[in-house]
Amino acid sequence: MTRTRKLENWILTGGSLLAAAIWTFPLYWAFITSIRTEDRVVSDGAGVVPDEFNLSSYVEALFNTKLLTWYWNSIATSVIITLVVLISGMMCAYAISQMRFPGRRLLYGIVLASFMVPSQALVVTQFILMNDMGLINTWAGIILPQLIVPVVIIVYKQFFDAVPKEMREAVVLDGGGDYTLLFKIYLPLNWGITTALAIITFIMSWNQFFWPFLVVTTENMMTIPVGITQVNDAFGVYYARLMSVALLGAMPVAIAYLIFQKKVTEAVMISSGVKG
Amino acid sequence: MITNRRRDVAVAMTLIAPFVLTFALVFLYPTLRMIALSFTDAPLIGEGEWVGLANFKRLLSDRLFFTSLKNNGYFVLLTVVPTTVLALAIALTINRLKGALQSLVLALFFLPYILPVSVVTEIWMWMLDFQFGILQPVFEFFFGKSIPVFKNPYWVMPTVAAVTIWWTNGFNVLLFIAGLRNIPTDFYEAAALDGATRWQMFRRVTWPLLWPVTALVLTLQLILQLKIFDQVYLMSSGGPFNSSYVLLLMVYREAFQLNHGGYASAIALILFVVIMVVSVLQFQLLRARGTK
Amino acid sequence: MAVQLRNVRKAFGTVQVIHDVSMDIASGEFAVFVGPSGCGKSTLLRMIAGLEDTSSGKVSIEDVDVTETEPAKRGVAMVFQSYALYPHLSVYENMAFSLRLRHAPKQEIEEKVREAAGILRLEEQLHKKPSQLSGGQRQRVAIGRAIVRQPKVFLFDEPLSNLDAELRVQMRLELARLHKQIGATMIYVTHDQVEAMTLADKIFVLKDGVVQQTGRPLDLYRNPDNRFVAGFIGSPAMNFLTATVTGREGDQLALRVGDTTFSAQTQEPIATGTIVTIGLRPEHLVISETGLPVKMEMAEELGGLAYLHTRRPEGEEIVVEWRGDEHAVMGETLKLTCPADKIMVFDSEGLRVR
Amino acid sequence: MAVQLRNVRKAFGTVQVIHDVSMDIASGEFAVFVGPSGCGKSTLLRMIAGLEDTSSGKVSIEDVDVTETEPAKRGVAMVFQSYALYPHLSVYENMAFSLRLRHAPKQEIEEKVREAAGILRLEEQLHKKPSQLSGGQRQRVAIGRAIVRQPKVFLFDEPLSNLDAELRVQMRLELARLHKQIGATMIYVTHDQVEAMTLADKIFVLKDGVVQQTGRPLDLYRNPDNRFVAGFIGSPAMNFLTATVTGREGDQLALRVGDTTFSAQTQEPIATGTIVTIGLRPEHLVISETGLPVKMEMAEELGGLAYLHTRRPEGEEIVVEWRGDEHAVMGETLKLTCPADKIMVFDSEGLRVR
Amino acid sequence: AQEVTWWDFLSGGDGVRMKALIERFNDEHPDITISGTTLEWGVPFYTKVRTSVAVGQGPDVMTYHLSRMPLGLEEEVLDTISEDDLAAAELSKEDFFPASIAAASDEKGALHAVPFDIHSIVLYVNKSYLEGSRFLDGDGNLTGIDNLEDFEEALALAKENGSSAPVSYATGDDGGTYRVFFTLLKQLGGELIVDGEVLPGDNMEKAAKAIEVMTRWHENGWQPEQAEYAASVALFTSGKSAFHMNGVWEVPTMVDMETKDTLGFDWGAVQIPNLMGTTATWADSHAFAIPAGTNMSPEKRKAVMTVIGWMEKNSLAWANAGHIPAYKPVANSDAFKEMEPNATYSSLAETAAYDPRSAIAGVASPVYDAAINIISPAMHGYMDPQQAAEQIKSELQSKLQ
Ligand SMILES: Nc1ncnc2c1ncn2[C@@H]1O[C@H](COP(=O)(O)OP(=O)(O)OP(=O)(O)O)[C@@H](O)[C@H]1O
Ligand SMILES: Nc1ncnc2c1ncn2[C@@H]1O[C@H](COP(=O)(O)OP(=O)(O)OP(=O)(O)O)[C@@H](O)[C@H]1O
Ligand SMILES: [Mg+2]
Ligand SMILES: [Mg+2]
Repeated sequence: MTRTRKLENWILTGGSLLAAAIWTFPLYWAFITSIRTEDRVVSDGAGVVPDEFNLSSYVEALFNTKLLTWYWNSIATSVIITLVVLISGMMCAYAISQMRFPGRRLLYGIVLASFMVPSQALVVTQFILMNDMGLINTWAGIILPQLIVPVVIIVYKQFFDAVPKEMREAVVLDGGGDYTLLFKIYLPLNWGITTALAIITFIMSWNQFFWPFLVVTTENMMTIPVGITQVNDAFGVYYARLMSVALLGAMPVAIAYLIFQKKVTEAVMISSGVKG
Repeated sequence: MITNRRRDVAVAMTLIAPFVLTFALVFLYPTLRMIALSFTDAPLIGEGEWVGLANFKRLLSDRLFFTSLKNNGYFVLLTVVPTTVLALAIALTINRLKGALQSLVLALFFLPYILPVSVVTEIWMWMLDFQFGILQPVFEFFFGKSIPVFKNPYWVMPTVAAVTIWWTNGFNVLLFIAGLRNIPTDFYEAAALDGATRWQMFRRVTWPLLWPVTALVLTLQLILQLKIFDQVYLMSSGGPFNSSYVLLLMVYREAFQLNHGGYASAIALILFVVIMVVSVLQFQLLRARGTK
Repeated sequence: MAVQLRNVRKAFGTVQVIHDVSMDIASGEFAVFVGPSGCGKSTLLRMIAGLEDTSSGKVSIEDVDVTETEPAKRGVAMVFQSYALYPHLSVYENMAFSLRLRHAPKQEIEEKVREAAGILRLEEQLHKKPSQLSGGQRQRVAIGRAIVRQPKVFLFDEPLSNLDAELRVQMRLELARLHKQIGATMIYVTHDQVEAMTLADKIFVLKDGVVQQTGRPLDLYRNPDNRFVAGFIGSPAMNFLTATVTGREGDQLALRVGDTTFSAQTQEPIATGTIVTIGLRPEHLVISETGLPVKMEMAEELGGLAYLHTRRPEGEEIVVEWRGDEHAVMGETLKLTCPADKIMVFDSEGLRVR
Repeated sequence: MAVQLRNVRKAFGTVQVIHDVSMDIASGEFAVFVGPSGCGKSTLLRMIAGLEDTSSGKVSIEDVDVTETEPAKRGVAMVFQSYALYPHLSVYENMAFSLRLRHAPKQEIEEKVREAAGILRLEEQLHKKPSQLSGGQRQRVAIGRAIVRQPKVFLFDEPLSNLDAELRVQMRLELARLHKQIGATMIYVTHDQVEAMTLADKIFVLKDGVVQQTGRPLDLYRNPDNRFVAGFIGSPAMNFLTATVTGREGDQLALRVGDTTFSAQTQEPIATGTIVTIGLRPEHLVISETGLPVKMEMAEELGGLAYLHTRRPEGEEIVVEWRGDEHAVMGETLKLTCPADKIMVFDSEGLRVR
Repeated sequence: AQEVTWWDFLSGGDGVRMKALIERFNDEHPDITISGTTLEWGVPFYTKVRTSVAVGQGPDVMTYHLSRMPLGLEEEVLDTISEDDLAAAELSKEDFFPASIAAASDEKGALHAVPFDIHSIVLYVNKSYLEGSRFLDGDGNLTGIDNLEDFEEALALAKENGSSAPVSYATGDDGGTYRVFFTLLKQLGGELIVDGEVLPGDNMEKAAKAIEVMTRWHENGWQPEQAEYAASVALFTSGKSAFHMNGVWEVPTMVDMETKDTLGFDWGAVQIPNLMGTTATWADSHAFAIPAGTNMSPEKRKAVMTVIGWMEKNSLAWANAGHIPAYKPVANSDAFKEMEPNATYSSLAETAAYDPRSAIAGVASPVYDAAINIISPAMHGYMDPQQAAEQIKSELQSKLQ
């Protein structure tokens, strides 16, 4: 390698590290703010170098708000959404991909079209519907409208399509039916894509703001993203507390991401169809 | 295959039932109801009178509606192409890094994407706070004075756009990286043997081969950014003097603050149609360019 | 009869793929369907398995009409070209799969799998996943999966085509041994005539959904019924030249190709002046002082043996087998002759003139 | 010398992949690098192209040291195994690519592309996209892209390995013709020894990053320097047996394999009692009344020719070429002999004892 | 046991004290449990109330601003509170200041909320900037601010003494801007709405004048630019402001910091001085209300009223948060009269200026929207005061139809 190319590499590496550092600076700053006392936060000369390590605002956030309840709501609804979306999506995709029944093309057409339909535009009537069903302020109310994730069906279908026909025929020759095929063969064969879709669906529903914000009115039913905006339970100056609530809210998924980074990266790529 | 056709269809029905039923309940029915509601003067909850096209006529004279429509367009302009270009640039840089360093840099750029929107807005409102925001000295350096970005009609949309880009850009970076990884190194080696410069490699090899991914990113972004609500609601609530009002915010206000279910549905219907039309159009357009 | 087809036809939509095929495969026989790609071999096999409906005709297995029977109930087992191993299951579970579906007792499953593994020398691999196996081992697992079901008929659809050349030879050997060992009826599909020749008790040569000829391997090589079979069987393929009948002397038919005269041994009467096609196998061509002039183009070297690719001035390519030391180089002209009893004559329809 | 390597080495990290390779390739020569997968052929080729740095040593092209020269300035053109055709460009644009980069005048581009297309018979395809072409046509476009650049040296990295067998033979012919026609220096990488034998003026046999032997194709077949080359060149591969030297009589070395005695023609002195390996090519083995006893396992039928797969009771497999009519059937015992001048002897290091 | 669902919008010092009260109540009443939810103050709170009441998902009891009563009545989100209800809480209308009862009733005199407090804005002072000037008397109390000129002189002085924002209030916030504007308007003798007409007659000039004053403060660099609520407080507590105009509810913040010794300066809180000619200060009341359409059982309703009654009787603790209790027995008690700094500004009760009684006024109403959308931009220089006043008039007038 020539010297200029080496130098270039150094500049590139240094440059991208710097850019990444700048990119993540807001998170760093939020963290620094959160471990300061409120007075320190707004005093002159509170620079970017951490000079205090004070967890009082975290203690406040954890015990003076309903953060723990919101965690529970977020986890429960996200997990249920993920499970239901995956299972129903998988079943539907299997039928579209592997079976012949009247309306199959139409169904897939609808799935493809609903990919483009803005569900946010439906909030008003979805809200009315949830009210008619008495589901305001319930998990079911939070969950139901989030159950339509067409991309899950589209991706599953693509992957099921790619399973060799012989796999199916082998099972048929062995005397297995469609449920055997789906749950004993197609599903285990596509564990990778299932985890990928699960990760994406989970992140999506965990971060959902608009709908839970509408359908939940009581503090006890709020999810994390809604809870942290609805309640500024602090007085006077509350920046440190605000940042600690925000960081605590972001923590679970952020930690999960940092641990399963490769998997998440792959999941995004797969579910957007850029990589199969 | 020799099988029992009728039984097969029955099995298929049980398989599609969960999705189809949910779809009908929370998607199809609300859509139809939205259309029906848009011709009435119903409140959010309760019955209304049939008013024909009155809601739509009213829209035509509602200044806020046109402001919002314009702002939606402005926001799309501010986000879609910039985020695509930025993501591409970042992806190209990251793609040249190796091993652990690559994962690290990628992780840092992707991290904001997994944050809930409210966390993002809380952090940025603090970053940009007029009195204590860490970024105000930067504004002072460049513009000679601090700027209350959420209170200034010229700054508010670009700021919301910038925060949005910061938040969602990691996703696009990933797509571009996946796209770049799909380009065999052979192409670059062949081009190197042919004497291509860096720029020529990008212009003549990378860019055309990346076009499908670029089209995908543009389409996804367009659909996504037309649906802007969360960031605007949380950061500027549509102000100052409505200079960041957007359609979905208007839907929300009419339905949930002012109790105008019918009028809100009319606006939602317009938004619905706009997004469908724009995304289908763009899809066709981009595909056409791709195959050319 | 283990398998019997009677006037079987198959159409996909309006496209007739199998035309009125009847065949008999005896119990214990190793039957091979061979033919070019797309000729309908797989379709035929899949019809026997029940994976494809028959448009008309009758399929019987062990003298029971199974035309309308579900695949699982026909008592056939199939080994796919892609193996179709379940990648998420261990070798053991792959083999046990069909028994589990039938809720066979644990004891029985264990026994049968172990037995099959013994036959296929897979005892050591039972706990592994297919991805940890070599190509040949995977192939054996696929066969093992068939064996445990103790089917009346084994069906193979190009089971070796995914293997590399060396392994293919080895697996052929294994298949032949397996057939000897378990003595079951096997139907084997391939488009590789070497495989067919090597394995078959009986070959069915197919073309465009029609059986061209049936017989023992070397019979087909020596005594093909038509130009298609002659060209298909034998490697490298037979060279074909257009010739004019110039006369007959006893069983020696005189033929002219360009300016060169050949004589071929035939009994059937044929008029002087008829345009026929003659077939000359590369291994029967001799380079001599006189004969058909051709120009050397390239030698395909195998070491002790070379195939010389030559071309007539008229443009037809002729391949000549060469054994010996130095051969002609590119551009040189050679003269070719062939013994009369090795020349085959085909009429304008491609039918053999014997 | 068109291409000259002097003491070239290459390491990826700590792994030494190319060990001290020196080679000379004359102008206009068709040189082939052959060797098993992973032996470093591609790496060597890429070092000549400049796509890979050399860890040490010197690469010269037409007597100019290019070790530090950028790929584009070396005057070489490369045809990749994957073809690396730009899918978004038409055939014409693919071929014109390098000229456009150099901002060549339109006129010149047009001329050169048309000329190359003429040579490769691609005139009809110029407006098509690569995805609309057949495998062979794609291959030709890849070559066309090299031709328009009029390079000093053409580099090919397994250009035919993506094609099916039939097309491969045909494309080999085309390559040979092309080499004749444009007379340029070509370096060709393959792991297929038949391809190497067929195309090369000069073969370099590589193993683990070391050149094993260099020479004309048939020289390597007849006179391999070591066991590796002997086993690698020739198809089917040479049979190897362990033998004990039992004595010598003039240039006849007496050897014992099991209970059978062979005699081999060698000059070099070798002590009685030494354990050696002898190599017997399938085409040189003769079935006779006496000789090495082996059991018949399977015959690989080619029609006029069959390879008999046999096995010694000790377990070693021996392949015998058979030409003639009926051959032995499975299970029969055969006795094999071999003419003394065809037996090759290798010492314990695998080096040839001549 | 009855569970009473409780919503409030009380944050800051208010929130802490209310939580303490709720806890105390729960401790003292084994048969009733208050389960509280705190929602974001202002528009979000009232939006949620409106939506939840519409879908029958409202709380059993909630805090409500009396300024918003007409709007609340128009939205039909408030249940009436009968005499029987009051009796159940052991309260009667006579226990409250008549003005607040009037504010909590509809046109026909039916009660829709139980007043809890009166709160207004006050002027917080950082004395360190005024030391040695004529604005501090011998006891260190603020003095000598009798008109606008005096006040502006004090601001200039503070600026000179290094205060970066001599008078801080939430200039970028609807509430902060509105309260100061309304105070100034009232001090000018102006009215916002008279008989369904917005800024009639010379009220328009007065509004323009009020905005002009605020604009001048901005132009002279005396008030912070676009300060969010928290920032405006932080400016004062971190010692950057000499004066701070904010609600009494921030008193506990100062008290707490003073006790913890983190404030770093001497502070005081006084009634907003008479700057424009008339003594007047914006004021509002917190009250308890029961959402419409809850269909609660009599037992539940009794429990709810018990909660309200208890809260009233224990409102001395609430006064701790700086408010003046609306419940006379507490307001007139000695304990309250001695409470500091409340005593310093308790005189304002007489001069309190409530929002006009109109469906477009009150917290989270079009009037507040006008503050953030018109007044705040105007004082930051996006339009001139006259224009702004005109726009307020036209904007609000159209909402009234
Ligand atoms: N499901 C189908 N629908 C329509 N045509 C089909 C279908 N399956 C096969 N065919 C057609 O039937 C003909 C025979 O196909 P078949 O697969 O039996 O060929 P094959 O002899 O097995 O070829 P190969 O050697 O390539 O496997 C082909 O022309 C094929 O295109
Ligand atoms: N970029 C690289 N980094 C590390 N090792 C490499 C790299 N490229 C090649 N190698 C190693 O160098 C050795 C030679 O590789 P090379 O590609 O030259 O083999 P080859 O002879 O071309 O094999 P094949 O016939 O499979 O193409 C292999 O062991 C390979 O694993
Ligand atoms: Mg087939
Ligand atoms: Mg290679």
